[in-house]
Amino acid sequence: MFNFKKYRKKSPWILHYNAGSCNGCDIEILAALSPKYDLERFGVINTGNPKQSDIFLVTGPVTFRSRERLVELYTQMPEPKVVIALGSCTCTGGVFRDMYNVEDGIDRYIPVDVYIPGCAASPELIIDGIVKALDILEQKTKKMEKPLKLFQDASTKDGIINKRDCALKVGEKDEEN
Amino acid sequence: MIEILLIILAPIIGGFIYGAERIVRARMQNRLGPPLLQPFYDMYKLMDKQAFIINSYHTILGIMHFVTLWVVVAFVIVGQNLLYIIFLHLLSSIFLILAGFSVKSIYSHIGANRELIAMIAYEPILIMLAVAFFMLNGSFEISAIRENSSALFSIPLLFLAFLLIVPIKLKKSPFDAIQAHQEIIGGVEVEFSGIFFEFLYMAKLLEYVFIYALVMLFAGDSFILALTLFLAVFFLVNLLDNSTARIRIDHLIKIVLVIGLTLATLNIIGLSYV
Amino acid sequence: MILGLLILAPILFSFVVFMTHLVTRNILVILFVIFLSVISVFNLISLSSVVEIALPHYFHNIFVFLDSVVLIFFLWQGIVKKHALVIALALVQIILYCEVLFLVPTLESSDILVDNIASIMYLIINIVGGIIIIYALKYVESENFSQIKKNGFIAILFLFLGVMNFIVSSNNIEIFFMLFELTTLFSYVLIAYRGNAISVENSLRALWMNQIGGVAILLALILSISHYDTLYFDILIHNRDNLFLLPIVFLILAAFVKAASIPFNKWLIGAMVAPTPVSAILHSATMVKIAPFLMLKLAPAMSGFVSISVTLIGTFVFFTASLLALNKDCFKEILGLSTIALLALMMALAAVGSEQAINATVVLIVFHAISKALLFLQAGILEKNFHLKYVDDIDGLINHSPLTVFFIIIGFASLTLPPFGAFIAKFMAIESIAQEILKNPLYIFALIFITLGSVFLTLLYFKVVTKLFAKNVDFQQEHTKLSNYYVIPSFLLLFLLIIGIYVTFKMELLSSIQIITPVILIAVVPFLFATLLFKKAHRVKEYNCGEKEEIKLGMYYFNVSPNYKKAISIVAIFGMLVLIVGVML
Amino acid sequence: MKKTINIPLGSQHISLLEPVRFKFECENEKIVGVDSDVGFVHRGIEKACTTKFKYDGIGYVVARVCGLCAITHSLSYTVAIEELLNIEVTSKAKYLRILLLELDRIHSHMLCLSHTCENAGFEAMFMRIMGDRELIMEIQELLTGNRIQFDYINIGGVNRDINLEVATKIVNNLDRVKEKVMGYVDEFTNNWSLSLKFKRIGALSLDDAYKFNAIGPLARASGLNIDVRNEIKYLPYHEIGFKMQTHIDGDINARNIVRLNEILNSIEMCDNILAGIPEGEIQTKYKGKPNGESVVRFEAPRGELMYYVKANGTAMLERVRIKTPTFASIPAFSHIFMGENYADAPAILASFDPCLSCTAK
Repeated sequence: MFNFKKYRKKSPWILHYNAGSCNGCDIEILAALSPKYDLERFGVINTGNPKQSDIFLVTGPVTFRSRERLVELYTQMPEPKVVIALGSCTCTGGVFRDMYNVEDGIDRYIPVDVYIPGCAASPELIIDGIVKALDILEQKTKKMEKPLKLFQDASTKDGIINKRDCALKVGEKDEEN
Repeated sequence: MIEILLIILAPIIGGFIYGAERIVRARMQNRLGPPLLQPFYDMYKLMDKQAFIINSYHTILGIMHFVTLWVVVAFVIVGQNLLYIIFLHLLSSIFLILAGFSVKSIYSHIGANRELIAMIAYEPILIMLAVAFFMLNGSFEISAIRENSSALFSIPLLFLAFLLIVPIKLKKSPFDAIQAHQEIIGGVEVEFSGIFFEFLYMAKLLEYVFIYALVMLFAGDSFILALTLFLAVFFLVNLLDNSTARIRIDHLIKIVLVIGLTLATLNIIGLSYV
Repeated sequence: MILGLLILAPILFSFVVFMTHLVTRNILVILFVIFLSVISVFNLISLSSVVEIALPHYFHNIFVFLDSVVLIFFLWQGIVKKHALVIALALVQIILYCEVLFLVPTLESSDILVDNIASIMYLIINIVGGIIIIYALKYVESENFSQIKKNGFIAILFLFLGVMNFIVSSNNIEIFFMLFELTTLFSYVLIAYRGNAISVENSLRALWMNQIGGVAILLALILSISHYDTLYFDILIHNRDNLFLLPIVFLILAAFVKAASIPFNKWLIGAMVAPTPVSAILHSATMVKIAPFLMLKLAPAMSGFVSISVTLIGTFVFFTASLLALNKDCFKEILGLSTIALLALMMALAAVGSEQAINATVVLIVFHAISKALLFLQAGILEKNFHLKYVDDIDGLINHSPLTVFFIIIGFASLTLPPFGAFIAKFMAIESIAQEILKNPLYIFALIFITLGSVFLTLLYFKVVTKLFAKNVDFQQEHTKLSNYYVIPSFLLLFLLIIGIYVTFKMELLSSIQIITPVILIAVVPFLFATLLFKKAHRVKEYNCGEKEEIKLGMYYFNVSPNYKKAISIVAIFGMLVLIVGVML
Repeated sequence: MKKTINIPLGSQHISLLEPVRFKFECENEKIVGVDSDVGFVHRGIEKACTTKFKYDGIGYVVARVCGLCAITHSLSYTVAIEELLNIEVTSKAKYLRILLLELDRIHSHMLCLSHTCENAGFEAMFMRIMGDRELIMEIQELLTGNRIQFDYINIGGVNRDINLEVATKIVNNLDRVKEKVMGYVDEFTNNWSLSLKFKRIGALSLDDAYKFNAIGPLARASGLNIDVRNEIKYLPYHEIGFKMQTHIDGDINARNIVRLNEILNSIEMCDNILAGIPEGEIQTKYKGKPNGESVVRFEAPRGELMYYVKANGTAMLERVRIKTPTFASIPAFSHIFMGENYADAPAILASFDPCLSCTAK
């Protein structure tokens, strides 16, 4: 029978979400779409619509208010999907690590497949990361990947939210029910 | 036999047109662009995606849009009644519009609304086109139109009016407010995903076939003229797409109705005196 | 014989209905309706040639008496309600009528003439009207009337059927005038049935506007007697003198008034305050059909100038009425204005006069009656069961009553889309006008008006559908149960639509594949709804920019400024003046 | 009896680079009410500046407030600290700082123009400007070592010297950019579809610009001639040919034209700097800890940027207050959207060139 899997890597459609970045990486994504780098030759379209996207390109260290949107968008994307953390602060929190309104990287909330470092990540790096993501996309199954748990019990300690204690998995809760 | 083959292959022909168009557009923008087979890669990929739906009405109406459009294309290829085909095409648009309204999504609603409004602009001109062909050939049958010699020189103004609506149907700048990606994220198609979006994607390809088949009708029985017209319109539309911004839906209506209807009326009055 | 039954039976029924009690009344009404429908079908089947009957002379005396009573009643109402226009027009009519009585024409013909068109009209009047009466049984129960008034309501509807049956078979203009006045009387009474201030005001408006039609008929009568020496339609039409078409033009004017064409559109919109069965039976399905019927009668007499100017006026009204309907938001008013538009289209087509155009008119008359009746019934259901009058409020009706939504969508679709009859009529209309353009380039404007108007109507209908559809993803609630008296008439009308498709298929108005394909396409949708539920697919929320809160969905408005409205009326009046003056010259 | 539609724009939307939420209350598509929410990007940088970082590192932290005006942020902070420490920067360092500031302005304006075109549905123009913008990015990379977030400025001077080879490359590229920008001016004034999309759309009158305290290109497009570059003394703008660019229309087109003219003016200034760059050190040595308060204003690509720094003689600062240009334009935003068509909203928004990561910090 026809093997559809190998066509996945030929048409990756991108959803870009800025979860509190400084714009540096976002404009580099635009630059990567521009004639000099031309991401479209890999079949990339910037759809802006989670329901039709394969690659979730997240920039920024995830601020307190953007995390719900992040998870909402992630869950609206159909499988198979790949998440790319774009930029140092997206991977680890970078310079924003441990600031009071910042959640130190997206891998606390959603499973990340490719980390692209750099502040700001240059278009070459972005292309490199996306090409790497394509290989991962080919291997993915259509099984639902649940986002990791986040903001359920936002217990506060000294006015600052203690984030690490309340990171559970959403999936566990679902299985109980 | 060849007609049946053409009908079955219609989405594939549309795919090639769309793929070529993406390359041409990229080259016009000084880029390399995707490969020619890109639309097919997209289609294969969409088949492999997980199925997400909002509600079953929405999905079924989207599929019906595709099916009806395929029937329309089949009728064009077989050579049915042109006026009838235009109304059947309206039916397929209506399915899409109902799909847009069947979800509680604001962008979907705006897209469907704009589609409805754009209908004011293109429907009269399509009907006038059919009437003009009727006056020339004494019949609405496409097969009769194809047998006669080229109508292009009898209805040049109507051809221009028809050119105005090509960008509307193909969702090209400046008349692509229906599907404005930067405003309403594709309009009606926003809530479709996975294999169900593929139906809309293929419907778009069929729309290409439908519109370019209508363009080729102007050539009558001359195959060379048909090919020339196809290529000319193809490049013209892409050139226009790459040199204009998207104009608002109210400007669209005004421009297309005023210019298009005037041209069409003048042409038909001219025809009735000849 | 059949004819006598058709006319007299409803009058008898109305007395019976008036007398009986609730349960027996309902059963009787259903039986009567079945009886009338069977007779009308039988009439169509058995009719081999045109039936002509001359009525004995004493009938005329009864008619004259009835007519005088009606006219005096109008005058009296005008005096009681202190409405100057009603009084004036009633007086003018009385004077003109006296003059008519003094004139004695010599050329005689039969008083009653039943041809194919009349038989088709019987079908519409009795079957569609009958279904609406069944529906009215339940509807009127939920009104705040006394029992007598409720019975009276049904009785008047039956009387009305009798009058309608008579009017389509009359060949005598004098009788036609009497019946025309009677329909005016019934619509006056029924619009005012609720008895509140708005009803009375609107009923008076309907009265004086319809009286203009009466005046026009009387003028036509006088001119016809003085010039052609006859008061019979067939003689008038066959002996027409191309230099003197004034009586015909006045009859056309009466038709325009009855069809509530712009600028006389106010009365039909005002009539929407009446109980919904009244709107359905009088103002959409049957009574206003007198206008295109009259046009069909006069069609052979029209040619050249009259034909083209009536076509242009008709198509112009079609276009403008559909434009005006766009900025209405009351469901019944939208239906009313689209009725005006389609009636104007029918009259325009009848005026074109080619065989295809006449066929298109008849098809349009039949299917418009069925579709509009269906839609009005749904309007009544919306009003009674869901307390909805405005399109704005029918948000997400599919959650509550998918059946009503289905009927509304079918109703609207049957007015625009293939394979339904109204579509076929429109298709034939464009085809026949395309043929006329070859002869006279002025018809191009008729074509533009028709295309634009039909697009506007499509826009209008699907603008309404906008609001019905939006279904919540996770809405769980029982559907509202509808009364059988509401559902069964709707299903009967749907059945009629399907029969209609079958008949058009048989008559080969379009080739078989052209009818079968859309039937399959449209029929497959409900089937898919029922079977495919996509159990395996994941349900997700709508895309809302990553936000979770609810969004507010409104609808589009299309504003037509008052200046345009004035301009439209002026153009329409000017068109009619041109028609009259042009004929006089 | 009219019901309105709520059209959301954001927080995630394809026409937005940054999360911001607009809720438009629309009649048909005409906007009659605007509700905006800009706080999605708040990271707490001001707080972190006083708790996590020492004063000499903050210059690199505040650069991450915003990637587009990073250089202005770090420059403003550095100048504020230099005032507290009484450091006199060499004139070569000053010239290099201006050079980078203006290069940054050029690429930021070009980005804004291209994004406006993209949101107006003009993909080809977006590609064209983005393609030409690479020329500027190239010389920025050559000069500083990074395309964005250069971290070029440190306390006491700049981090890298310029050599002749780089200078000639810059001059060459700037010449090419100048030619291209001339082409854009032609396109923006003559393309009929752009004029339908931009002219008389999103207009801000002079009075409203006063009333809503508009700054930057937004104010200058309405005819309000405010530009911090005209007023400040620490950088020698008056020596290198700064000219104020204003326009009277106040619509999107006016803002585009102002930006294009500013690009041309910046190119001219850069050429002048490179022609007359003085010899000398790029770095001044300094000692001690900052103490006291200082306020510094600079003209970021989007308007006036103000830094207030309060130090108490230790390595940790007591307060860093950033007042960003977009913050000042938000009232004008909401006003301009009123009465416009939703179809124009993305283009209007892009024409403000909002920087929300600046605003929320």
